[in-house]
Amino acid sequence: MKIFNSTISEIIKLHDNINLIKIHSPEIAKSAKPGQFCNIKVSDCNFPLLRRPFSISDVDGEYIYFMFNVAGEGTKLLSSKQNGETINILGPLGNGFNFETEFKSAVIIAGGLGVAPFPFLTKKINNKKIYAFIGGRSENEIITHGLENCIISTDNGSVGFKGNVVESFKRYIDKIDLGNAVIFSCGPTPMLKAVQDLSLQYKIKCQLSTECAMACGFGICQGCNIESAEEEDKYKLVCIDGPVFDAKEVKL
Amino acid sequence: MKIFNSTISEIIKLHDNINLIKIHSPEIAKSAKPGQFCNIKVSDCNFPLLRRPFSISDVDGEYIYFMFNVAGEGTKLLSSKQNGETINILGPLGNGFNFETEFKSAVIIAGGLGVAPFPFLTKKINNKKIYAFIGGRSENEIITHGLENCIISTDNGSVGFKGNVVESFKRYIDKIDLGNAVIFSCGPTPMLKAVQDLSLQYKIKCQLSTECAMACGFGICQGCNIESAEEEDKYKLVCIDGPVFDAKEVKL
Amino acid sequence: MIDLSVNIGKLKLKNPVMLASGTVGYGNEISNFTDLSKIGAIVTKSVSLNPRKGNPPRRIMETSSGMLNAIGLANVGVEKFIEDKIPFLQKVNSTLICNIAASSIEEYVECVKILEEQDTVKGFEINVSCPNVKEGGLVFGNNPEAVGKITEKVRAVTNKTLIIKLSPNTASISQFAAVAKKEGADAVSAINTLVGTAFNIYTRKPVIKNITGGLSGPAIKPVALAKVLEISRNVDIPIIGIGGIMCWKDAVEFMIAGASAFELGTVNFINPNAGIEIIEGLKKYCEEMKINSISEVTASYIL
Amino acid sequence: MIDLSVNIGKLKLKNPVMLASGTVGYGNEISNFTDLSKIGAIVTKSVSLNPRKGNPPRRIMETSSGMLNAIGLANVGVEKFIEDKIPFLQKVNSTLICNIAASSIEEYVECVKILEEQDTVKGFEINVSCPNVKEGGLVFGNNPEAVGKITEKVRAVTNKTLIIKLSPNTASISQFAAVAKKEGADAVSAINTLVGTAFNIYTRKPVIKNITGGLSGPAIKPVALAKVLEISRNVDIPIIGIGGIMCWKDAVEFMIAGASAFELGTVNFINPNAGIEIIEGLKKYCEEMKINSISEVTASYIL
Ligand SMILES: Cc1cc2nc3c(=O)[nH]c(=O)nc-3n(C[C@H](O)[C@H](O)[C@H](O)COP(=O)(O)OP(=O)(O)OC[C@H]3O[C@@H](n4cnc5c(N)ncnc54)[C@H](O)[C@@H]3O)c2cc1C
Ligand SMILES: Cc1cc2nc3c(=O)[nH]c(=O)nc-3n(C[C@H](O)[C@H](O)[C@H](O)COP(=O)(O)OP(=O)(O)OC[C@H]3O[C@@H](n4cnc5c(N)ncnc54)[C@H](O)[C@@H]3O)c2cc1C
Ligand SMILES: Cc1cc2nc3c(=O)[nH]c(=O)nc-3n(C[C@H](O)[C@H](O)[C@H](O)COP(=O)(O)O)c2cc1C
Ligand SMILES: Cc1cc2nc3c(=O)[nH]c(=O)nc-3n(C[C@H](O)[C@H](O)[C@H](O)COP(=O)(O)O)c2cc1C
Ligand code: FES
Ligand code: FES
Repeated sequence: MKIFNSTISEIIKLHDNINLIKIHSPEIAKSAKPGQFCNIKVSDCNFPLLRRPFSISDVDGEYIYFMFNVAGEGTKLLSSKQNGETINILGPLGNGFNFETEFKSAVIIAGGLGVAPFPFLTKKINNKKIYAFIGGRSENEIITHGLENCIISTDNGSVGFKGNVVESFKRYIDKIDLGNAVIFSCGPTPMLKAVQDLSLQYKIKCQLSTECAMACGFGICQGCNIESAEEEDKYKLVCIDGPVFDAKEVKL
Repeated sequence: MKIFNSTISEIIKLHDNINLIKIHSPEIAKSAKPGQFCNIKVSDCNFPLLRRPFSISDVDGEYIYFMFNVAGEGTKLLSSKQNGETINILGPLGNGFNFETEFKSAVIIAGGLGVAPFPFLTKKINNKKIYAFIGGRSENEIITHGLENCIISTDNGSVGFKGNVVESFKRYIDKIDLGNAVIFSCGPTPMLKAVQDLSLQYKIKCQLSTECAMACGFGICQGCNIESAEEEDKYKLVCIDGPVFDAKEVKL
Repeated sequence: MIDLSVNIGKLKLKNPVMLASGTVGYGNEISNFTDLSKIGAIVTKSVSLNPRKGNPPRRIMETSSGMLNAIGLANVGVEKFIEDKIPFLQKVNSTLICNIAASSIEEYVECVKILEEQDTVKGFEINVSCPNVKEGGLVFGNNPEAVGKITEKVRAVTNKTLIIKLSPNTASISQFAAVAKKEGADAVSAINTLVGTAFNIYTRKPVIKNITGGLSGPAIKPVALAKVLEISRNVDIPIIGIGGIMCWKDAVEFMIAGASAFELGTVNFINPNAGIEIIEGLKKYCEEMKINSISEVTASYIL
Repeated sequence: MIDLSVNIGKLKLKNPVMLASGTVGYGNEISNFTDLSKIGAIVTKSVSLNPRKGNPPRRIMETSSGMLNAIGLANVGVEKFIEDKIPFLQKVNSTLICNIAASSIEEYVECVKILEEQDTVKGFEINVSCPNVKEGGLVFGNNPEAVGKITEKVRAVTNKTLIIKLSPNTASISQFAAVAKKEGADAVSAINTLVGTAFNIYTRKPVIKNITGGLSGPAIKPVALAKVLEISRNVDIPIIGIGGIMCWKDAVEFMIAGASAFELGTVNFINPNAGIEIIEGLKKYCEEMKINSISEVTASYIL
C-alpha cells in the first residue's frame, strides 16, 4: 500500500465504451489480491480533485490491469491517456475476496462493469469449478475477457438469456452443488442486494464487492460508510473493511 | 467574431517550450487582422475555467496559427492536444494593428513570445522596409519563424546583441528613417513601457500590443482595464479598445 | 409543448433564464454570440446615480473552478445609461431588469425614481451585496435593518418588480430574505459573490488591486445551492438562483432547491451562448421527466 | 539552515505543517504513506464525550475543485480515544492536538478535563463550527457569545494550548476571533468548511443524506485566505490557516495572509504525503527568498 508513479503500457478497447488499461507496476502486481482496488489520480492537476477507485482487474507478471468505462470526466481523461504516460496510483487497497477457504465451485455473478475484478480472481481459483454469470443491459455491455465458463444474460435479450443476471443464476440453482459453493458478486447495488437476499435465502456462502463514493480509499475520510448488519452503533467503511463483504455483514 | 469548433491540424515545436498550433478555421482565417487575438477553450470541461487569449500568429489559406509557450495548466493542456482534435475558439477579437496608414518602414520590437503576432503582420506589410528587433533572455527564447530582417538580442548574449531588445533597437535609431517609420511592439509590459517612452521621446509613431488577465475577451466582464492617457475618468478595455494601442493612448 | 414561462412577482418571463448583472454588460457585445430575444431576462451591470470609474487594474484572476473579480461597479451612470444603453436594450425582445448599486439609501431611491419612468425597464434588482466597493455594498448587505430600509424606501417609489440581491457572506441569508419580503420585495436573488482573495507569493501583494474580490463560478455552486435552499425552507418569496451555473443540469438543481428562475454569470464569459443551450436542455429535461411546466420544478426537493 | 519552527501560543512546532481534523483519522492509516514524525502537528478527528455513529451514507461527493462532506463527527468517543488511539499517536514523534466537538458547553469542558491528563495531548482545537450536526456545531459557531462562553469555560480547565476553530459561515469572522482572544484562547484556526449542498436532478433528493455538507478543497481557498486576512488585520492572535491548501505555494499564501501555521485537509485524501512535500517546498522558497525563519512570512502582506 503505497503511492506509485507508474507507466501506462497500453489501453485496449474491449467494447465501444469499455477499456482495459495495462500499467507497469511491479510492486502492486506483487502484492495485489483479487478484489482489491487502487485509487488512481487521472490528471496531473487539481481537476478532477479526487482520485478514482478501480478494481484490480488482472495481474500479469509486472503488469496490472484495470477495466473501466467512460462514466464522467475522470474516466474520460483516463481513456484519453497515451501509451508511455505515467499515472499516479495509490494501492493496493481494501481486503479483496477470500478464496482460501474450502469450496468446490465458485459462482461469479457480475453485472455490467462488475466483471472488472474477476479475470484476476479466475486466475487464482483455476483449480475450482467456475460458473461465471455475466449480465448487462445489452450485448455491448457484456465483457467476458479473462473469464471462464460464462453464462450470459442481457436485459434486452440481445445475447444470452433475456433477463437480469440474478434471474439467469436462479435457473442454475438446482444444477450447482451450492453447499460447496461460494458466490463472488460485483455490480450495481440493486443487483448485489438481490444476490445477497438469494444467498441468505438459500444459505449460500456469498461475498459481495461493493461500491460507493470515496474520497481517500484508505480509511481517513470516513466518507465510504455502509450500514453494518452486525453492529447497530457503528458503520463499516467500504474502503478498509471492504470493498468485499460477506453477505451477512452489511445492509445494502 | 463567433464561436467555432475547429480542428487542430498540427502542433509544431519551434523550440523546447515554444509551440505553433495550426488550426483549420476558414471563417477566422478570412476575417482576421494582424494583432487580433482569439480566446481559446483549452479543455472540454470546467477546468481551467476561463478561455485563454492568444494572438493570431499567422494565417495561411483556411488555416490559422497560434504561437505559445507552456506557462501554466492551460497552455500545458493545449500543448498536449492531438492532431485531429477539435478545439473551441472564440474570435477574432480586438482591434489589431493599424498598418494602413502612410509609412515607409516598419520597426517590429518583440520580446520573448511577443513575436507571436508578427508573422501575420509581416505578410501584410511585405511592401515596406521591415526591421524586426527580436529579444529574449537567451538563445532558446529567440523565435524568428515567419519574420524578416531580424536583429537579434539576448539578455545573456548567447546569440546576437547582448542586452535587451530596446537597447538593441536604440543602436539603430540613427540608421532608420524614423519620420516615416511605425513601431509595432509586443512583449512583457516593462519592455512595452520602455518602447513607449522611447517612441514619445523620439516622436516615432508607435503601436503597442498589450497583455493582461482577461475573463471574456469581448467586453462584457470589464476585467481587462488599462489606464487611459487621454481620459481621467474612464479606463480603456484591453480586449475591445485594444489589445493594440497607440503609445499615446495608454499609461503602462 | 412545454411551458417554460415563469413568474417573478407580477412579472412573467418567457423562460427562467436570466443573465446576471455584471456579466452581460449592457447587452450589445454579447449579442454577437447569442440571440438575446430568446432569453428570459437581462439584468444590467449595476447602474449608479453617477458614473463610476471602477477599481484600478488588476481586477480579475482565475482560481480553481472559479474567478475573483473586483470591478468596483464601473458603470456609465444612470443618465448615460438611459441615453446610450436603453435604446439597444429596447430593441432586444427580452425582459430588462435594471440592477442598481448605491452608496446611500437616498441614492438607491433616486436611481429607481429616474428609471421608473423608463417603460423598457421592467423591474429592479437592488444590489445590496457588492463586496468590491468601499461604501455601500456589503455595509448594507450584512445589516438586516439596512436591507429592510432600502427595500421599504425603494418599494415606495416603484410599482415595477422589485428584487433584492442578497449577499452570501452572512450566517443566515433567510433572515435577509424575510426582511426583504416584509418590506414589500417581490423576490430575492441569491447569491452575489463570496469574498475571497489571493496573494502573489513573491511580491506578497494581493493579486487583485482591491485586496479582496468576489468569488464566482462553479467553485461556489454548492454554497449558492445551500443558500437558495435555506431561503426556500424558511421564507415564502420567489427566489432567483445564482452561482456557478454552467449548464442546464446546474440550472435544474437550482430550481429544485427553490429557485423560480436563475441567473447566468461567469459562464457568459466562457460560453456567451450558454443561455440558449440551457433553454434547450431544460426542454429536454421536462420532456424526459414528463413535466408540463418548468415552474413545477421550483422547490420540488424531497428532503 | 532555515528555521521552519513556529510558535502557536506557548507551543513550539517543528514546522508550520499541521494535518487537519477529520482528514487524518487518528494517524495510523495515513502513516502508511508518510512520515508523520516530520509533520509539525497532527489534529485528531473531532472527539466527543461519547462515541458518535455519524451520519448515514451518502456522506461525501465531489464538486468542482472541491468536495462536500457530512460525516457527522463520527468518532470513538473520548474514552476509547485514550485507550485505543493515544498509544499509536504517542509513538509518532509529532505534536498532538486534540480536536473536540460537543453539543453543550458542559460537554466541551468535560472532554477537555479528561484529556488534560494526557501528556501526549499538547493542545486542544475546539470545533465550534461543524456544519454537519444537528446540535452544537454551527449553533455555537455563529453566535459570538456562545463562542466566548465556550472559550472561557474551556480555558478555565486547561493550561495546554487552546485553539478555537472558527466557522467561515459568518459575515465577520474577526468578531469571533476577537471574542476567542478576549476569553483566553492562544490561537484561532480558520476556516472550517462552508455550508453547501447538491441535488440529484432525477430523484430531486439531496446527494448528501444530511441534506447539506461542508465544502472543502481548492474551491474554497480564496474564501479561506480572505478570512485569514480579515482576522490578521483586525485581531492580534496567532492564526492557523486552513482551506484548500494543495501545495507549498498555497501554504505560503496563507502565511503571507496572516497564518502562523496551516492545516492540510482534503489534500491528504489525494496525496497523503503532501505534508512532507510542502515542507520541502517551504525550504526552497525560503532559500530563494533569503528568508531565515519561516515565521517571518507570517502576515508579511503588503497591501
Ligand atoms: C471499490 C471500487 C471499485 C471500482 N472498480 C471499478 C472498476 O473496476 N471499473 C470501473 O469502471 N469502475 C469502477 N468503480 C467505479 C468508478 O470509481 C467510477 O466509475 C468512477 O469514479 C467515475 O469517475 P468519473 O469521473 O468518470 O465519473 P463522475 O460521475 O464524473 O464522477 C464524479 C464523482 O462521483 C464518483 N463516482 C461516480 N460513479 C461512481 C461509482 N460508481 N462508484 C463510486 N463513486 C463514483 C467519482 O469517484 C467522483 O468522485 C469502482 C468504484 C469503487 C468504489
Ligand atoms: C491579447 C493577448 C494575447 C496573447 N497572446 C499570446 C500568444 O500569442 N502566445 C502566448 O504564448 N501567450 C499569449 N498571451 C498570454 C496567454 O494568454 C497566457 O500565457 C495564458 O493565458 C497562460 O495560461 P496558462 O493556463 O498556461 O497559465 P496560468 O498562469 O496557469 O494561467 C492562470 C490565469 O492567468 C492568466 N494569465 C496567465 N498569464 C497571462 C498573461 N501573460 N497574460 C494574460 N493572462 C495571463 C490566464 O489567462 C489564466 O486566467 C496573450 C494574452 C493576451 C491577453
Ligand atoms: C466580473 C463580474 C462582475 C459582476 N458585477 C456585478 C454587478 O455589477 N452587480 C451585481 O449585482 N453583481 C455582479 N456580479 C455578480 C454576478 O451577478 C453573480 O451574482 C455572481 O457572479 C455569481 O454567479 P456566477 O457564479 O454564475 O458568476 C459580477 C460578477 C462578475 C464575475
Ligand atoms: C471528510 C472531512 C471531515 C472533516 N471532519 C472534521 C472534524 O471532525 N472536525 C473539524 O474540526 N473539522 C473537520 N473537517 C474540516 C477540515 O478540518 C478543514 O477545516 C476543511 O476541510 C478545510 O480544509 P481543506 O480545504 O484543506 O480540506 C473535515 C473535513 C473533511 C473534508
Ligand atoms: S474512502 Fe475515505 S475512509 Fe473510506
Ligand atoms: S476581457 Fe472581459 S471586458 Fe475585456
